[in-house]
This record gives sequence, structure tokens and C-alpha cells, in this order.
Amino acid sequence: MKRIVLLYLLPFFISLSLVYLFAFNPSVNAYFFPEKPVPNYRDMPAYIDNFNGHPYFEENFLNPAWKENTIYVLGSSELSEGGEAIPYTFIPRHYKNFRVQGFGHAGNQCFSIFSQLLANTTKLKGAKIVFIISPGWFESKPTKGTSSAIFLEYNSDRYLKKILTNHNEEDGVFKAYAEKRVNELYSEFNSPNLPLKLMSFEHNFSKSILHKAVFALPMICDYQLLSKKKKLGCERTASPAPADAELRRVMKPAGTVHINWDSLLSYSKAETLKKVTNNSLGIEDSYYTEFIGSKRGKIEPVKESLNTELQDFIMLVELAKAKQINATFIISPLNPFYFQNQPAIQPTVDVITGTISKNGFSYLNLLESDTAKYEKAILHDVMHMSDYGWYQADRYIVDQYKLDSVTVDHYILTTP
Amino acid sequence: MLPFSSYEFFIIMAIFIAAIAACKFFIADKNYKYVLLFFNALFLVTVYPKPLHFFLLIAYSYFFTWLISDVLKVQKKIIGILVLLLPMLLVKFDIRFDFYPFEMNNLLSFAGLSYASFRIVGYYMDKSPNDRMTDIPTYFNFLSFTPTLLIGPIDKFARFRTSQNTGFSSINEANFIPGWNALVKGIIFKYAIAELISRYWLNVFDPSSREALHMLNNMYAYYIYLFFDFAGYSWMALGIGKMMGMQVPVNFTNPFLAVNPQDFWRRFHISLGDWLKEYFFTPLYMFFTRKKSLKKYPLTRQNISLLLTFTLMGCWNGFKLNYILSGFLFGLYSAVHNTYVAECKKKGKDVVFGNMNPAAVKFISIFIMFNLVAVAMYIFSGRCPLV
Amino acid sequence: MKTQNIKTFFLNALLYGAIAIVLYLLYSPLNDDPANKTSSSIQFVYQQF
Amino acid sequence: MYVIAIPKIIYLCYLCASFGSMQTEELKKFIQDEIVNVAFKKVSFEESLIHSKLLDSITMVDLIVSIEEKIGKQIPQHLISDDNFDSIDKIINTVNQI
Repeated sequence: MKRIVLLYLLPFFISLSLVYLFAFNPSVNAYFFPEKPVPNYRDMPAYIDNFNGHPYFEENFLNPAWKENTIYVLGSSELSEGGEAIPYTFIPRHYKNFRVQGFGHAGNQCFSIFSQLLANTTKLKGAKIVFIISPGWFESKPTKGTSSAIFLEYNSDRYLKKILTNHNEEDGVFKAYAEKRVNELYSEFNSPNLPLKLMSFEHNFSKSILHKAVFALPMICDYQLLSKKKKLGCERTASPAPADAELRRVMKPAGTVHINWDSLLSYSKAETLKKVTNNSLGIEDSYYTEFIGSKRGKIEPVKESLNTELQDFIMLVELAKAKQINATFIISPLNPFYFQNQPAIQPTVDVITGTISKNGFSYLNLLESDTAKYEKAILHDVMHMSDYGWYQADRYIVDQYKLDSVTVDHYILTTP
Repeated sequence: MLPFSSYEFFIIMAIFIAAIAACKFFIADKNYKYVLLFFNALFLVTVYPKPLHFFLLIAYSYFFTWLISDVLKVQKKIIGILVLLLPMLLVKFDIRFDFYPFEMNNLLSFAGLSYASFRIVGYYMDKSPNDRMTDIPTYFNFLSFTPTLLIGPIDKFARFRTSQNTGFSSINEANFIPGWNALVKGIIFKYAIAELISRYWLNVFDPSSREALHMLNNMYAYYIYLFFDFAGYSWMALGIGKMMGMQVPVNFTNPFLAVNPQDFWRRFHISLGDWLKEYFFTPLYMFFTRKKSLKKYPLTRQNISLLLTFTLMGCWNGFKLNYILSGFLFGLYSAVHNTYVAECKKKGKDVVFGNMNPAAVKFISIFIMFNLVAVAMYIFSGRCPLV
Repeated sequence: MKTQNIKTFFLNALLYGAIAIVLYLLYSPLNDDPANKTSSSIQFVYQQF
Repeated sequence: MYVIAIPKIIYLCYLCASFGSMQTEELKKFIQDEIVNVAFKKVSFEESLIHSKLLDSITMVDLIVSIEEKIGKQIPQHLISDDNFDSIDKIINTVNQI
């Protein structure tokens, strides 16, 4: 026993404490890992796919200085399509002093969005946020919820640390939910960062006295490291933009013409239908020949209790309500000619719309499962909106945030 | 949290080891298995993902082993094996049911399933119809012993039980120091050497590149990386096991020095080699040897058995071309070597090397074997652009 | 026996110190090697081997 | 089918009976000779066969099958292990357990 302690454990602790001193010494660290300059504020592009590739936008996301004249559109794959009609292009070009920030790409599902918002709770009150809800999230495999890889793209350790150190009591239920979900994804993470570990441990810690006994020591160590980490300067990031930065970016409309929505819609509908000639499904020719042909899709509905994505969505709506977000929801369509059993998704969509209404938010439901009522021009493929679809969304956003009395630039519109 | 996935695991293990060692002073020697049971179950419940799955697998395998061997007394072992492997086969074949749109994988697969299945089959094969079922705590410990839970080594039941019987008395200085040293060795292998290889050699070359130099680098880097990573795990498991009072079998002894395929499987992932030999190769070869019609072709039946055994090993990794092909390749190596040995015996001399200096023969053998294994591992890795 | 023990002590201290420094250099949060970053999807090569 | 089996059973009973009276020494000698056949070495009754790597898995099976043919009975799977067949004495013990 004496031998073990003296010859093995003692050298171990000596080396451990030496390295401890060593690793938390700024000059040693500066020698091995020279500091890299932190990029300063850059203009926020109208569309950002994720934070992983653009960490300097993190601090500007929901920047309070821009609250009044910025609308955030959060969603998944449809936002990366671009085009004239997409809100983050259309609205700033036509509405004075208003910009729209598109954010998200394929796979940015409810839990990812939930966690991004939860990391910024102090900035949420009154923020104008449009959630583009894709019905595809709520059927088949995506019902498992945001994948671990996508989650990491949007939730850096800085964001997660904000969630972890948010001790506000009214956010407790949301924090606990985030911890539970992180714990479910936990075994998929390679070399998880400290906040991820601690979120998972916090969830386990709360389960029972046995869990407490097992997790207490690791958690003490990790919290210790977390506080040291800040001193090491591992969390350097860009500071938020100055308050007037955004105004420089807004396009000033040249003329003042009132948008005639009805003619714009009928025009874009006709334009979209011109591109559909080789099929009766209402899918654009090139997409049809490349991906569809004789193939047909099948909706695979999942029971509500097993549908993790639906639970995530409900929590997202509740967070929006609790934090008084000026939120609205747009449910994007699916093509019922392609998804031949599309009515199967209806019960799930009813839960979605029910949740939205129950929490006092408004929504635009573009999903139509009845092939007789479905407008073939609304999508350009099987689940992504065409210009016609987007104009409907634009009109809804404009109405919702009462932008309709503003002047408009004429140069892109060629209404008949 | 999975075993060995982050440093917190070692903190938890340190707590467990200290607690088990402390129990030695309060609890009778014969009750060691209950202490071990408590800590294994505690780890599963608190730390492991999907503990319920693991408990159900243990219950399933215990029940069916009892049913098949004690109640129904099924003579054909293969039926029992198929029943016991059912959960794993469902996962490996990725079977879907219509009522649930996910693959079965999502419901059934959980970390440690493959290794648990190895142990379940091992217990079933070793159990004679006259033996009564072992007590549940020992069976539970055998399947869920924390250090070997995820990545082996694959212990044998008899060895595990013997070791468990002397559990508390094995917690002493004479076991702790080798255990500690094994743990340190494992940490160096896995977290320092394997990580260095992975960062500065393995990941430097694009795996999809078809340039010969890149492929060679990928091939050797992967083999050496795999050895250090995997051997690191095995040494850490052995070390932690020893400190807890359990003897965990050694899994790696210098595979780079292997002179022939047989020697290789006695050095590389020894417990898997033994498992395959005992529960697959021997019964299969026995089956062929007992067949009167095959009496005249000893070499053929040996080689077919070898090929089938290693192809099965490939299938076990998953029904993918790269796994099956690498398994087949290992089978081929063994069959060729077996034929060579048989020829040597028949002719009474070394048919390839003749009367060459034994040291030179050994050196050449090691060189050839190292490269052959590297090729097979390269295919196994799925990083080979040609497969 | 005594000198043997002292030798073991210093050898161990040296070895553990060296390991700890290597581990610090490899896994320090300041080391921004891609392998040191949190990533997703775990490979169960060993489970399958 | 059962009719065909009857002579077989009678034959087996005969073999069992003859095995009972067969000298253990005879079997030992037989195994010793078999080992010379498969491994080209004459071993004593206590010498290690498997742990000493004299026999590998192939030669071990060859030996087991020839013992089975000699005694006319199959050795069940659960008895086949390295420890049970490590020396001629141990093999005799194992065979007696059937």
C-alpha cells in the first residue's frame, strides 16, 4: 500500500500538478499556441448558412441594436435556394429601412433553432422571427430530431456555455429540455467540448441520488476547467457590431410604387407553370427528369409520442411565447402528386397548427394535401417553394409585421 | 458517456476502484460478486447510454440459454446460436418493420451489442447440458463488466468466474502495480501514440487518392494506428480490471512480429482469435472431419474451414464488401500458410526457403506477414479507393 | 531495495510528467487541430472488429 | 428410418460395452501413436500438448476425431477445450466424462 502511494500515485499527482500549473500559465500557452487575431465586425450578409463557418456572426445574431428593423427568417433547406422572391432578398429591396436575415440550411430543425434562441434569451423579447416549418421534419427519419452534426454547426461551445450558465429560474424548464436532448445525442459526439459534457452530466445528475454520486466529481472538475478556460482566452470571438452598422447596409428604394400583390402573384404563377411541361405533377422539367421520373414518395408518419421533432417543436413554440418573441410561422408545402399518401401527415400538421394557435401566434399554412385544391405552381420541386410560393410568404410577412404602407422599388417587377 | 470516451470516465473508474477496495474491509470474500454486480449495474444505469437495452439483452440471453439447453435440451448447437444472436443479426441486416419507419438499428443497436453477443455465445457453447445455469449475478457481471463492456477483450466464462471467486483477495499490491502499469501503457498507446499517428500521418493523405504513395501511406498508417488504438483500449481494460480485482486476458502481444497467419492471430486481438477458433473453426472442422466422404481430403477440408471462419469474421463486422473481403483475405492467408505447412511436413523439408539461415527466414516471414496484414487491414478500413 | 525504489519513483515521475505534457499539447482547448474539435458521428470499429 | 437405426444402436451398445472393458492403457497408447502421426513427436502421458503449441487447432481436431472413431462415441462440444485436451492423461479424463 505504502509502495503504491509513494512510487506510483505520488509521481502521478506531482506530474499532474506540474502540468496544471503549466497548462494554465498564459505565457506557456502563448508560446505553444500563439494567439490568432480575432476578426472584427463584418457586414452580415442577408443569408448565413451556419455559425460554424462564420463564428464572427454569432454575437450579431439577434443584435438588440437592430431589433426594430430586422426580421429573422429561420428555417432549413428552402432558405439556401436563393432567388428574387425569397424574403431576405425581396423585402429589403422593396421596404425602406427593413432588412431580413435568412439563417439556416438543410437539417436546421427545431432543436437546433430552439438551442440557438435559448442561448440568446436576453435578446428575444420583441424580436421579429419568422419560422419556416418544413413538414418533412415531422415524418420518417427526421422525426429523430436535429442530427448531432447539424446541432454542432449552429451551437458553438460559446452558445452552449450561455445556456449552461443561464440560472434564470423561468428558463429552467427550457434549459432542462436542452440538457435532456443533448444527453440523447451525447454518444454521437467525438471529443465533446466542456459545455456539451456538462449539459449531459447536468441532465444525468438530476435523475437520482446514485447519479449524483457518480457525476459529482467529474462535474466539479469540468466546472473548474470551464472557469479556467475563459481565463485561457479560448472563448475569444468578435464583439457585436456598433449600433448604426446595420443602417449602412439597407438598400434605399429608388421609386415609390405600391406593390400590387394580386398581379404579382398571378404573374409569378404563370411564369412558374411555364417551366412545367413534361409532367402532370407540377414539378419543374429539369428537376423532374433528373430526380423524379416514375419515382413516387411515401410519407412515413410517426406517432406523436415517438416523434422527437414534434416535441422539439412544441418546446420551441413555448419558448417563443415565454420569451415574448414577435414570432410567426409559415408551414411550407409538399407536393401531394408526388407524396401519394400525403394526407397521412395531416394529424401531425394539426398538432403543429394547434400548438401555434394555443400559444397565441399566427401562422400561414401553405400545405395542401388535397390534389384537387393543390396549386401546382407553389413548389418548384417536391418540397421547395417556387417564386410564386415565396411571394405568398412575403405577402404574409409584410402583412404580419405591418410593412405594407412602405414604398417600393420598381426595378425588378415586370407586372403586366 | 461511453467507456474510455473522455477523461471523466477515468475519474468514475477511480471512484469505483477505491469503493471496491474499501468494500474489501467490510464485506465477506464470497460476496465480491454482489459488490461487482452493484458497480456494473450502477455504471450501466447512470453512465451508459441505453441501459435498458443492455438489461433486456442479458435477460433475453439468460432466458433462452436456459430454455434451449436445460428445458428443451436442443442437441444442435446451431439453433441455440441463431436464437441468441437474433438481436445482433437484426441489427446487422438492418431489418425494417413497416409499423415503425426507422431501421431496427435505432431500436435495437446499442454500444457493446457485438461484444456481448460474443460472450453470450461463448457461455452457451461451453455449457454442458448437465451443468445447471450459472447464478444470475455472475452471468450479469460476465456480460457487463465495465472495463471490457465496449471493446473487449472477450473473456471466457470459466476464466471470468474463477477470477471473480478470488476477487477481493486479488485486490492487493501485487495486482495493483501491474494493473496501474498496464493502464499507463494503454493511455500512452491510445491517447498519445495513436492520436499522433492519426493527426500527423493517417489524416494527412486523402483516402480517396489513387496515387501509389498516398495509398501506401494510408495503408501502413491505418494498420499501425489501429494497433495502437485498439491495443491501448485492451491494456486500459486490463489495467482497470486488475485494479478492481479481476483478471482480464491479454489481447495483444507484438503483432508486428508475427511470422505467419496462425502466429498473427495469437498476437493480434487474441481473444477474438481464440473465440473464432474454439466456437467456429473447431466445430466446423470437426464436422468436416467426421464426414466419411471427406476422409481423403484433409487439406481441402482444413482450408475450407479456414476460409469460412475468417469470412465469417468479416461478416461479423458488418455485411459490407470491405469487411467481407478483408475477412476472406485473412482466410486466404491462413489457407495458403496451412497448405505450405502441410507440404513441408509431407516432403520433410522447407519447400520455399530450403536450407536458408533460420534468422533470415524469420526476418523475411515477418516482413511478408506485416505487409499482407497491412493490405487486409487497409481493405477492412474502408479507406481503400479500389474497393 | 531503497535505491531501487528511488529509481522507480523518479522514473515514474519523469514518465508521467512526459505523458501529461504530450496530452496537454495534444488536447489543450487552444490546440485548434481539427481532430481536437468537437465533431459528430462515432465509429464503432472496435465493437465490430 | 427407425428400423435402419436399430442395428446401428445395437452396434453402438456393443462398442460401448467393449470400450468399458478396453484398457485405458490401450487408449493411451493409441493416442500417443496418433500424436506421432499428426505432430511427428512421441510424448509422455503428462506432457503438455496444446499450451506447448505441439498441437494446433487443426491437429487437435484430427486427434479428437481419431479418438472418437476408436471409442465409437462423439465428444460433445462443451468438453472440447484447450485445458481438457492438454495432455494424454487429461484426454483420458475427458473421455471418461462422456
